[in-house]
Amino acid sequence: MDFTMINIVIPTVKILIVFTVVLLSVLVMTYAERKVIAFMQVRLGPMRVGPWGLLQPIADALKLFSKEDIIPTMADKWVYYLAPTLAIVPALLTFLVVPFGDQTTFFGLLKHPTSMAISDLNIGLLYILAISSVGIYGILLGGWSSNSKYPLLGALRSAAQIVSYEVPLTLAIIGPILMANTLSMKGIVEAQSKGMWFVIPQFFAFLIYTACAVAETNRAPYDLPEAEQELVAGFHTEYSGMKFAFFYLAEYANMIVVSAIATVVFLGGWLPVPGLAFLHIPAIIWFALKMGFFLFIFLWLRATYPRYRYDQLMAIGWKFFIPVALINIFVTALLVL
Amino acid sequence: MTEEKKPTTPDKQIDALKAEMKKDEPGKTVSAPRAEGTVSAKPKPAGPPKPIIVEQAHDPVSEDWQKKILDVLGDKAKDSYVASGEFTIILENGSDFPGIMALIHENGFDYLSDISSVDYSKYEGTPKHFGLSYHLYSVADNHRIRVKVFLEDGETILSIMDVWATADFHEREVFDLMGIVFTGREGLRRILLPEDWIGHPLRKELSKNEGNAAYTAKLVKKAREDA
Amino acid sequence: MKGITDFVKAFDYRDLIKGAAVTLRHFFKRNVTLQYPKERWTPFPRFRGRLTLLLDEAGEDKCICCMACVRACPTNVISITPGKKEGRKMRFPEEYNFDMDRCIFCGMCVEACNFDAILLNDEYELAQYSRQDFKFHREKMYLPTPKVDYKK
Amino acid sequence: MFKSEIIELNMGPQHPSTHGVLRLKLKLDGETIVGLEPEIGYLHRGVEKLAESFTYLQALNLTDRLDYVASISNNLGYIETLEKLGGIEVPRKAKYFRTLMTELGRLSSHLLWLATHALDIGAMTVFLYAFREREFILDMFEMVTGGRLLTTAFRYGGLKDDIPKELEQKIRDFIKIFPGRLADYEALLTKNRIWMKRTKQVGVISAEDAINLGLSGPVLRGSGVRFDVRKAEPYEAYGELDWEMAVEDGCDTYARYLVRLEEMRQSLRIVEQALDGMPEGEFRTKAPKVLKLPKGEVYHCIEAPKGELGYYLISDGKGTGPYRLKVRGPSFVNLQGLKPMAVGHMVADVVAIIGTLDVVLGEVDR
Repeated sequence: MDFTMINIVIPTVKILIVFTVVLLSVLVMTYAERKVIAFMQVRLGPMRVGPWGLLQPIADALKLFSKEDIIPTMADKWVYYLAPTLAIVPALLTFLVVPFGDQTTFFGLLKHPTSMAISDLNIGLLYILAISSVGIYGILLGGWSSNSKYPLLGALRSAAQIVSYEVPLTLAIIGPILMANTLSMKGIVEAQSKGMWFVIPQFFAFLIYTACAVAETNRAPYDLPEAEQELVAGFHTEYSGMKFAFFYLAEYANMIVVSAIATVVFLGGWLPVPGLAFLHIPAIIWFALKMGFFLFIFLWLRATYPRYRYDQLMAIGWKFFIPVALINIFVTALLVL
Repeated sequence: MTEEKKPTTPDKQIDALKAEMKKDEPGKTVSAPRAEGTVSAKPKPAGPPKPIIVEQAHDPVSEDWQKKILDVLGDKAKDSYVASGEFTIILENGSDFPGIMALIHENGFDYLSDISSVDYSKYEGTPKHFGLSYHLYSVADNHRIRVKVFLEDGETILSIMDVWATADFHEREVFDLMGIVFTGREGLRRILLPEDWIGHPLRKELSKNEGNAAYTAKLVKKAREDA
Repeated sequence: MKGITDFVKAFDYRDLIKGAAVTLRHFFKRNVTLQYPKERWTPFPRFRGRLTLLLDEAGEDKCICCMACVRACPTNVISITPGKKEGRKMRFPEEYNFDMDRCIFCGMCVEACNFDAILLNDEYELAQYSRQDFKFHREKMYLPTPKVDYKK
Repeated sequence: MFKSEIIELNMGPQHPSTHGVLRLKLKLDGETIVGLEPEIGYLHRGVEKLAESFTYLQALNLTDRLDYVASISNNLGYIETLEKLGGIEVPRKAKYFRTLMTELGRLSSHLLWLATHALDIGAMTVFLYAFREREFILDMFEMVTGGRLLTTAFRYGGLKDDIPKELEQKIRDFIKIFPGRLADYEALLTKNRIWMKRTKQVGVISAEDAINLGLSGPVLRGSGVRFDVRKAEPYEAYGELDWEMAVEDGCDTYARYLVRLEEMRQSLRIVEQALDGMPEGEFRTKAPKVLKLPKGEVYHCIEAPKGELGYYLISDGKGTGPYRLKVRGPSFVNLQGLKPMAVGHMVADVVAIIGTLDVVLGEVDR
């Protein structure tokens, strides 16, 4: 491994690009969420700031920046400060291994083709699963350190929920891993380029993954930790200003992460839709489209379904998703062998 | 825990507060605030010296089910009549009052619609200060009945919460707004007004703003003491 | 056994798909909201807005100070000072004061008026910046309320 | 080694799902409710005391503000009470039109209930769909009475004004579109597995307990008790129209949900029939402008959207206003059902149960 200039510059540039894009897409996501849900509810959504309310996310961001930073008197101050950071850092770290496209030279800009991922770890999936589990500490500590009852209940729910849904989520991914025979994100996409996308042979795994992904990101219909009708705002009830924005950001970043994983593992990553390859759409656009579709499902679910109750959620996780995921692994293993 | 409150005390409190307020602000009275500086409507001309009062017609008890319930009650029912199609039985307040109500309950009237209290002190031709009306309904037979009890000021009455669980809120409301004390039950405390409210606002001796003014005065006094 | 049938039945996603179809269909439907300060809503003729004094063809007050509206008002927001005017047999309202901050827009005054002299008009943007602006005197009550210019 | 502690949680008066200023003192063991105490009175305006200083007609304004989402029903109950004591006749046209308006009021109230109940359980889209239809009904109210929420709709002896001409077309439009919209709500909720899980076997109350607690309206009928004032003591035109009472045996939140949905369908039927059979003629009998009632007392109740709404009116025969007006608000009594329904369930169920009781704090506190 030679430490030439290019080996430092390229990853740095990539990191900057990815983080900018991710943070921008979070902004876009907040706008898209409000618009999509509004349209499903025969409303218009934000319309005032900018044409069609396009500048609304920026206005929101500015508002959150300029808001007073309130700390409850009885809060555990250091933990209270730490929690939003703990929530957002793992969410952003996971983007390290997401391949947004095939190897590219950026239109001949570079001599050697480079990967569209910041780093192409050979245990990419494992890395994501490991890192994203850390994010829960942010929620847990945030809820606990507020020293308030509603956040505490929210944090308890969140902990239970994420612990129990991590298991079926991981189990759901094992099927595709078995079929691809690799843990590398790139390898999984390449495995799909030969055959069909894994969403078809692993359809049940895909369904379980979708459900668990929604639960992992605390989104409706599994948004118990922040169920506003029950717990006001759940774990971040006491947070305000930028610290609140961090939680908000983390939630959306997590949504993008799980969509990226779904795209890579089940929807063929940057591969074009079979039969549409002649269009010569760049790989990254395909990736974005697929991610967009998955994110749309998130919003669609939120607009449609009521919320589960805490105990029911656990029951479904343990009694339904885990058995189905296990059966799926079993069947897949048999077929692969 | 039964809260024993003497209903006369709050009124004395009010009088004391009224006197105190008059001392504090001699210019102001406790009457309703009016738009200042404007000429309002002329006071209503006093009615003719002896207004003709039309009475609601009282019919005799005629229907079978009404007679049946009267038979069951026997001489416990002091009086009974039908007015505007509504059957009313008047009972005496006493230690067997919940028992009589349970008897009525057993005879089909299983649904307690409402308990209302009336301050009859400015009403002509009523025997006592307060009236309590229990509106009962029979879900199976679709009959309604009103049971009335008259009480003197300061007289307590036994609770019927054991007969109808719904009486809880109703009795608390009557206690809160009219100051009639129900004994033989738990948790008789104010329901709509603050715990430290003075007086019972539905009593006729209080004008519509007096209770409020007294309470505000109390809060102001407390705030001044704190400061 | 029941557990297993329930387990299998859980794969019947028809109930969820049906709901999702409804929201998706609405996604492509026209929305129904009104973009309020830009688009405005026209009240129906019977709308109960601000109290207005009416004039007859000669430009005279129709009100003859019978005080029916004052008596009918449940919140005592109207007060009238009757006056005499030359060339007019009836009394006329020298002062007709109306405290809109206490008005409940019930329409009892209009109902009580036997001379069609008052009306609850169709104004619904009645917010003001100063409490004093809610006190209406006779001169202000003929005109429409000055519109507050809403900035975006 | 482990020490468990009961958490006391204060839900309300400012809380997203207490439907107003209801305060609940919850005692929690984990997330399970072990104790519950409703605290009310935050919206107490002294309606009953105020009524004593008003004339009979002025007091009508107070009834608007009881159950402010169904003020038409409150108006009707009060006006009928006056008519009962005064022996005032009402023309048939007014009776039909009152029935029609009251049923529209019931629809709008039930739509608001559906909206908030679904929102409480997390289905937020139904909220906006239901509000869209409710807006349609409020437009009709505005056409007729000039008010959207606080209608002050009827007068003793009939109606305030004649029926506006454009109203019929508007109602016909509504009758045409509403069944489709109702099907949308049902598609989103009725068979939805999450909805069923959240509402079935939640807030169970037996028929016996429900009667003993004095519950009324859809809450009582959801427990299988066949009691609807419109059937039991038909007032206005209900006796002449063809409709069914909605009853379910489930005793739980889901049953009450079904009852209310069925009631909406029946209300639509009543509206259609009342519109078709609307008689010609006078809309108001000659009644004095200042009403004086004979000395006496009367208790009259109607079936408001929330349950049995009763007015106990006492007149001393001298004044032009009530000597005493007691309001039996169905929400006030139904709120007593909250404790027996909720204890033993979880926090999320309390929210569902408040929704299913459909309390309006304006009526609870009066």
